[in-house]
Amino acid sequence: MITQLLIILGAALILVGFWGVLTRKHIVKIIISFSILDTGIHLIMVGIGYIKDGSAPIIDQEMPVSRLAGNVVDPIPSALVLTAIVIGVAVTALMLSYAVQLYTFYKTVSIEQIKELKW
Amino acid sequence: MMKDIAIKAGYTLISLFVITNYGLLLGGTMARVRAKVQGRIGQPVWQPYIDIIKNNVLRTGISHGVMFYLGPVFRLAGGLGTYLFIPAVYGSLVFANFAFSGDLLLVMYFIFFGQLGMALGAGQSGHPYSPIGVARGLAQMSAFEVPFALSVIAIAAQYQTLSVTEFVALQQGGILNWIVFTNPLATIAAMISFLGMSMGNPFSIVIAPQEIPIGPPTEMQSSFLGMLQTNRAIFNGAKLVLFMNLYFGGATSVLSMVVKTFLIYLYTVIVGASFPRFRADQSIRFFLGIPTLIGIAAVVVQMI
Amino acid sequence: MIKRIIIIITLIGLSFVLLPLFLNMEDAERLSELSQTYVTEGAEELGTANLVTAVVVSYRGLDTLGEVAVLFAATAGVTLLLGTKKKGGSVTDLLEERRGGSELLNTGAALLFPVLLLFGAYIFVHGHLTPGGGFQGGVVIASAFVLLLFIESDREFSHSVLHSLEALSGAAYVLIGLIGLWFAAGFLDPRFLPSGEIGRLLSAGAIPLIYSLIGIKVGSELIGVVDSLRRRS
Amino acid sequence: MVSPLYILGIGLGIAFLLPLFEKLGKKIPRIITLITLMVFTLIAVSWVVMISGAVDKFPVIFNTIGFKAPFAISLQVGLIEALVLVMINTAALLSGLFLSLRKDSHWEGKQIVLFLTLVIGVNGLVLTRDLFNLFVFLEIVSISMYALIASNDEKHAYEAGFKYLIAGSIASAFYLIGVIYLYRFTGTLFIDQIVAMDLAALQATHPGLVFAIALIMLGLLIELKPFPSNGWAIDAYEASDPAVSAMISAVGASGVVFAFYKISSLFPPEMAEIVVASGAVTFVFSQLVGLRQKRVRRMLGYSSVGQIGIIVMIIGLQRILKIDDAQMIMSSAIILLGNHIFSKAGLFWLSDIFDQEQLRRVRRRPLMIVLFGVFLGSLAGLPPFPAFWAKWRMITVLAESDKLFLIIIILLGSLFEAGYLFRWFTTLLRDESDPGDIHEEQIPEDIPVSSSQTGVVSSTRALAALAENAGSVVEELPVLSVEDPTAAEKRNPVVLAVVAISSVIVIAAGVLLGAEFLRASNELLLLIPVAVLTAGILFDLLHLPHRIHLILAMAGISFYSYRILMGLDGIYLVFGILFLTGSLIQMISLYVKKSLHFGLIPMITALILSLGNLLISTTRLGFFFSWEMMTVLSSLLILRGRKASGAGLRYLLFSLGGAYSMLIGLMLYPDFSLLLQGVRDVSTPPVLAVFLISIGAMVKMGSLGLHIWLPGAYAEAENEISSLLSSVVSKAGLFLLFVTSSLYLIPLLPSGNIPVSVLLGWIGAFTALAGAFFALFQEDIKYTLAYSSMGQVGYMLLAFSLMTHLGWVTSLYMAVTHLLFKALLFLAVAGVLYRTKTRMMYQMGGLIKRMPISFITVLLSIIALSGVPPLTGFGGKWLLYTALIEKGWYLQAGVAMFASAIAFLYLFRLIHVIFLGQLKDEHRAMKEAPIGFLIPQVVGMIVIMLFSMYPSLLIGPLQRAVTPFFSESIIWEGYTVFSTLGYWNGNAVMYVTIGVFIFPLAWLLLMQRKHTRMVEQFNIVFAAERPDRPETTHFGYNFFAHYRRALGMYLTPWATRWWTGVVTLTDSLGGTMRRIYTGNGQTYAFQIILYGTVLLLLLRGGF
Repeated sequence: MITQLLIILGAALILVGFWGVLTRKHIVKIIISFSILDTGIHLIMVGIGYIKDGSAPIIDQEMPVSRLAGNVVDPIPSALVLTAIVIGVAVTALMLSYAVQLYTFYKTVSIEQIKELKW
Repeated sequence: MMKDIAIKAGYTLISLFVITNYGLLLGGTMARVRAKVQGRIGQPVWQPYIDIIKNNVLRTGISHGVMFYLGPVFRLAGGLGTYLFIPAVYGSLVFANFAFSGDLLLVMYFIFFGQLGMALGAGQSGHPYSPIGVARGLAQMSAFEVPFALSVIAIAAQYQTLSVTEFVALQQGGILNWIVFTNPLATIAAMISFLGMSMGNPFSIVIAPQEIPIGPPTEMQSSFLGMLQTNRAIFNGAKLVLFMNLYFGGATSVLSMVVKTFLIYLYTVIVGASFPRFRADQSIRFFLGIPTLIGIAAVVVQMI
Repeated sequence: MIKRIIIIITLIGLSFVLLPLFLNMEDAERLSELSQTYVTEGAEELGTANLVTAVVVSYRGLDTLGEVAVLFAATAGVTLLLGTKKKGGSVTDLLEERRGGSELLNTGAALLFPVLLLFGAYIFVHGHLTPGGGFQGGVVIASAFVLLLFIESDREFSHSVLHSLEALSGAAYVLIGLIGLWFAAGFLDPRFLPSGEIGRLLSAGAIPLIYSLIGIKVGSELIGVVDSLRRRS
Repeated sequence: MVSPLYILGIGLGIAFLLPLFEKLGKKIPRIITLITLMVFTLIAVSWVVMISGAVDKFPVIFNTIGFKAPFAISLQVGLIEALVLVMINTAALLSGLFLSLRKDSHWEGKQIVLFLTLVIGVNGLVLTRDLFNLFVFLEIVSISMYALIASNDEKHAYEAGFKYLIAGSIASAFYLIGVIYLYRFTGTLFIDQIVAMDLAALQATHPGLVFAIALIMLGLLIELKPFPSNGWAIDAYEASDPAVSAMISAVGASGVVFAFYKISSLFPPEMAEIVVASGAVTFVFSQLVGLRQKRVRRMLGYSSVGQIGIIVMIIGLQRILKIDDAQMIMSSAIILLGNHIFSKAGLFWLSDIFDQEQLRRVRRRPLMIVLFGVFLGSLAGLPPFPAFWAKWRMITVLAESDKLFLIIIILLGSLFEAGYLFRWFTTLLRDESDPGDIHEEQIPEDIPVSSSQTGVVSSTRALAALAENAGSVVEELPVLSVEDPTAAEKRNPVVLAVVAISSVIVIAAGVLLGAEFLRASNELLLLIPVAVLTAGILFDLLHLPHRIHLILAMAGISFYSYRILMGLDGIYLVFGILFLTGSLIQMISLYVKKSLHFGLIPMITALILSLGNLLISTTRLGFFFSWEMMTVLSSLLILRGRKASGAGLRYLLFSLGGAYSMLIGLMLYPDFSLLLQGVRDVSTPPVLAVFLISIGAMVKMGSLGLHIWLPGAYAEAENEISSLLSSVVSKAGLFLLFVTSSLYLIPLLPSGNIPVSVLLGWIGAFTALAGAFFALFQEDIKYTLAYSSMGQVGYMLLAFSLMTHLGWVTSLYMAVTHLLFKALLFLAVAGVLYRTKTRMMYQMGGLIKRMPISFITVLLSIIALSGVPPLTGFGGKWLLYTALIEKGWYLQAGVAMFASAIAFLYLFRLIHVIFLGQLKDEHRAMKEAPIGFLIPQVVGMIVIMLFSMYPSLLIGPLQRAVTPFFSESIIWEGYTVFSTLGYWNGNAVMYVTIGVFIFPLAWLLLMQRKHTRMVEQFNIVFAAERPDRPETTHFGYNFFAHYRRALGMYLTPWATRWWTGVVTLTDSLGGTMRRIYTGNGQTYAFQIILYGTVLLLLLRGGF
């Protein structure tokens, strides 16, 4: 149930992200769309790691080692999503830097006016 | 061995002597015939002899260089050679000439030899009219070669031979065995191209007197011109003999040769007297038109 | 307009094709074989309370090293793009004069700065016990410095300190990995240090050390990124 | 073995520390990085050595943390990984060297850091076996590339980088979604574990599985720039620093390719087919679009994309084919990858050097020409470079699997690629005065009339006009004259040395592969031309004196010929003498040249040896290799001509097209052996194969319709080269026909009984006619001779296709005699051109007095060529007509006779216009041709006279060579040869001719012994006036005007028009195609998503 919910939500965000990437003209908006897209993917990843009625895979008093199996969510997708988020941040940072540089050279933020290279 | 060669040389000289005199007389006669057709009296029959002698005894000769000097020699050699590779009279030892050296193809290609030499000699004269005449002559020649070649191919295919002697042999035994009757299409094609070959009207553009005085031989004089005139007689004779051999059953005696060749020549003169002159491009188009089609038809008939 | 319709059709097509991925995905009943092993044996093998950390730092330690490298490369890229000597001219020329922070912001930021630093350090030091870790801690630390920039946008950070921190922590991380290769079972194996008792701060072998180094590295790198973006604008 | 973790670990550690090292000194990071890269390379080399030395050659697995996969991430080093890493790391090392050694190098700071992370990321991509880890490394690579693109701080670089980022991010998104779902469905991320699973069964429970895999595939595929969603990548290649482009193309792309190969083991067959299609489409369309490209870097971008496309195609194929074939074809992919890495990097570097030195042409920079040649040749897949062998293997495998369509795609794409790459090459080599693509004679606008002054002026003007209109100038660089004084200062030999290393790698790899491929069939000897070429080029680079080099070369060829000819007999021997002895004699004339002519002797030598190799190659590979070598070398030789850029390119393209056509034909008919077997073979080959093979031969012979490369190539090449090409090399086509003769008796139409040879015969006849007619109307002497050769080779084709004893004897006879006459004619004309400095015949005239020996040579050769008795040419004509009539080909005989009459016309014109008529003022002081030209002429004339007197000397051996294949058709009696139709006695004809010649000559001498007077030049009867200028008196221009009037309208060059149409169509197709590259990053993003959607839809359709 929760997996399905998260996946639908994630898929919706992915579509919104793609829509933004394909239709927004403002470079920064496109970058934001990519962030939305990433978020959607991350949601799906988290959703896939969910185990029915599972809690965080951390050992403490309530969750001793013996109870772990069957009661915690999958730690692998969590680990993956962590990496994915960082990578997403890195790419966003680079995109923003590009946006700054493009603005200084082309004096515009519209992607439609940045097309001197073609054919 | 030596004796054989001596005898052969003797025969050759006889053969050449006969054809030279015959050629000269024929030329003189035809000039007279042409004059009669045009309502003139014309020159004496022996006028060619006079011309040759006169040219040869002229005191000064002008040469433009080695090739100019050799041009008439080439030309005469070409004429002599062409004649010598054709058997003039079937069955005659004296007039068999050097036909054993090669077949019809040799004769056809040896004709080029004299023309090339003459053209080279004319070229070295430096006179622009000479090469103009040569260019016209060559162009016209390449055109009339087509129907002639097709005709030869047709008869070669028909008789499965290329040997001139063989052709004559196969036509013996009655007038209906002549190729003119067994293969009229080929004969027609060949006879039309013969008009071009003999360079009379309507194919006289090569030497068109009004435009380029006399064409290739413009600069020729004295002995050079004399040799060319000698050659004209011999070469004419050779061509006539060739056509007679190929299409009209050849000749078994000197007399029949004289009669047949005279008639063939008369044909060209009559045609020449009746038609005006073609321009070079017109004659090219003419030869590559109907005569070529006739030639092709002759060949196709053999293929079926 | 036609363009939009085509885009819509394409996206509908894409969703349609991928429907098998999006629909009928029920919650999983049990862990995959692999995670089952991690969950049941991870604590024992590595001594971490936070099993996600066990996966992140150890089992998939190469990913994390790569991740650090990605961030490192991105920082280098940002610096390269927004470095000082550039042909394009400054964005500042094109913008209006910027005003300084308000009183409220200044006071609040000054108050929060040390707290944030401490919090960040706490997060990465306790990465093997509680949710969080080097990346999260690093981000918190970096946000403390962003606050400083809010107050005074012309503030200069010491580049040599940042660079040295970044470089040395990174190198130390790799060194720890190699120590694992030489003295323990394999590259990035944290078990060359005693794994201790689960739940203690000093447990889980070299994992807290690794996470601290990552925290410092990520923190300094993110500061660098923000600094570069700020200088350019 | 050294653990690969050292590469990743130490590499990253050093990368992290580089900013600190920089504080120690600006150059320190460079040095450290270069050392690191060297260590990487050495590690990879050690792997290759150890694995290939091991018995089992199994890959070695390295685990992290101490857990086995899947519990921890593992790395795998197998032979293939090790090889790929050796190539990638070497390329990276060279790149690093290039970046640090080039003029005004700014390679420092973050650029080095990113460079290093890029290399480490690629290493990781190649090594890791974990899907998510792959993603991480992919991101390291991508981010490093995104940043590096911007390193040259140019407006366009930022634009391109941003587009690249957008595209890369979308690809990453696809990949990430795919990975997480694959984890969900399989419970693991370890590739080998997933491969081991029963994916089909899993598919049943998880219908999304295939789409998860597809998304992973798509993520990587997009990174590999499939057509048409690759505009962003091409922008990046164009806009970034060339050295960075080199890295992206050589290192980055290779890593992703390998990753793609790694995940390809997950693909179900349907997906593999889609991958194949995607790769094929990318390959062929990128090359098509590249045709239209004029900006060099962008063009290289298209080429890169195309090259990667073909590798993607192979990766898809290896999933479909049988396991053995899959391995075979995969090895070719690795070779292609290596070839691409080093050549493409080399070209990007060269283009950078080009910019740095502000060059426009490289005609005077031998080393650069060599480097360009090597890289372009290897990219285009020419022998002996690695790609040639790879493509051969690939095509062999494809042929065995009946994938003809793919073969055609590959060859078509290769042809396009060769087209634009070599267009670039020819543009670079072009002389300033070269007007570009010309294939017809260029007659000066107005004929110089009053003085030589106006003539010069007018022709310069005409050339200028031509140059203006001439086709495309590839690189739009500022015009600089070659003699730029600062040019020397800008040179940087060290950098060039780095590039040279790359080329050495390519050559060495090619030769080693060649040895490997040819060893199987014991044909290692075929590599001799490559060795000779390499050694010769080195000699030239070291300035070995021309004449010493020539003598060495000739000695070498003689030795080779001796060895080869000893082992040959029959028709092979005839061609051996034709190819080897014929060429050797013509090489004598090279002695006239004094100074060094770069590349001339090595290339001629290699060409001759390749021709010889055709005779001894026993396998298709050997034959095709030698054939291609011959083609490439001849086109390079043509390119040496001052205005030959267009002609050389045209020659190359036509020859390559012909060679490819032949190749497809051979592949279509696998049972066929390339051994001369006569016409006895009765097995029926596919008609298409026969056509394709014969097209290959006819292109080389310049048969009608395929001849349009011929006039330009023969005319614009240097005289010695023209002579060699037209008299010797064109016979290679004839040789191919003889070798494949058993094919041509199959019926033309499935139901009919007319054999293919009839068609060939007609083509031959009309080639002879057309060649003669074209020659008739040329003013340029070399064009006349070129068309003449075309016509003559047409006769040989006609005679060959008779498929009778006499026909073959005729064909060989004409081949030998044509060699004699044409070589003589070209040599004599070369002498004339050497002296007169013009090629227009009407500008000569009267030269007989200045160059008598040349005149005699020309006279003799035209008598022989036109077939006038008594010389030996008549023999050819006699044999030809006899053979034709015997066979019943009457109409063909008619056409041949017409052609020979026309030939007589242009030959007369040739000798007349040059040697007779009026001597021009500027030629009055001219001398006879140099002795080096005359010696071979005299030798040739003696040989001609000998063969004319004793035809049996030549016909006899030829007859015996042909006899094994047919029953005898001619017999000899003394000197007379008898056919069933007629007879010919060459000896008697000669004597009679001499006799009838001497008789009148004697007469003339006798008559004129006293009173012959030589007169001056203008003493002619010309309307009683003395004409004032030789130009107006010399009748030479438009000599056969009446022929043009009579038949001109039938002589429109329809073949040229047709080919021009084909070229224009292809070109405009490419032009239309490239409109999809709008330059808008958003459009590119849309194209990617659309591309993905379409592929996924196709896949869904497959399920």
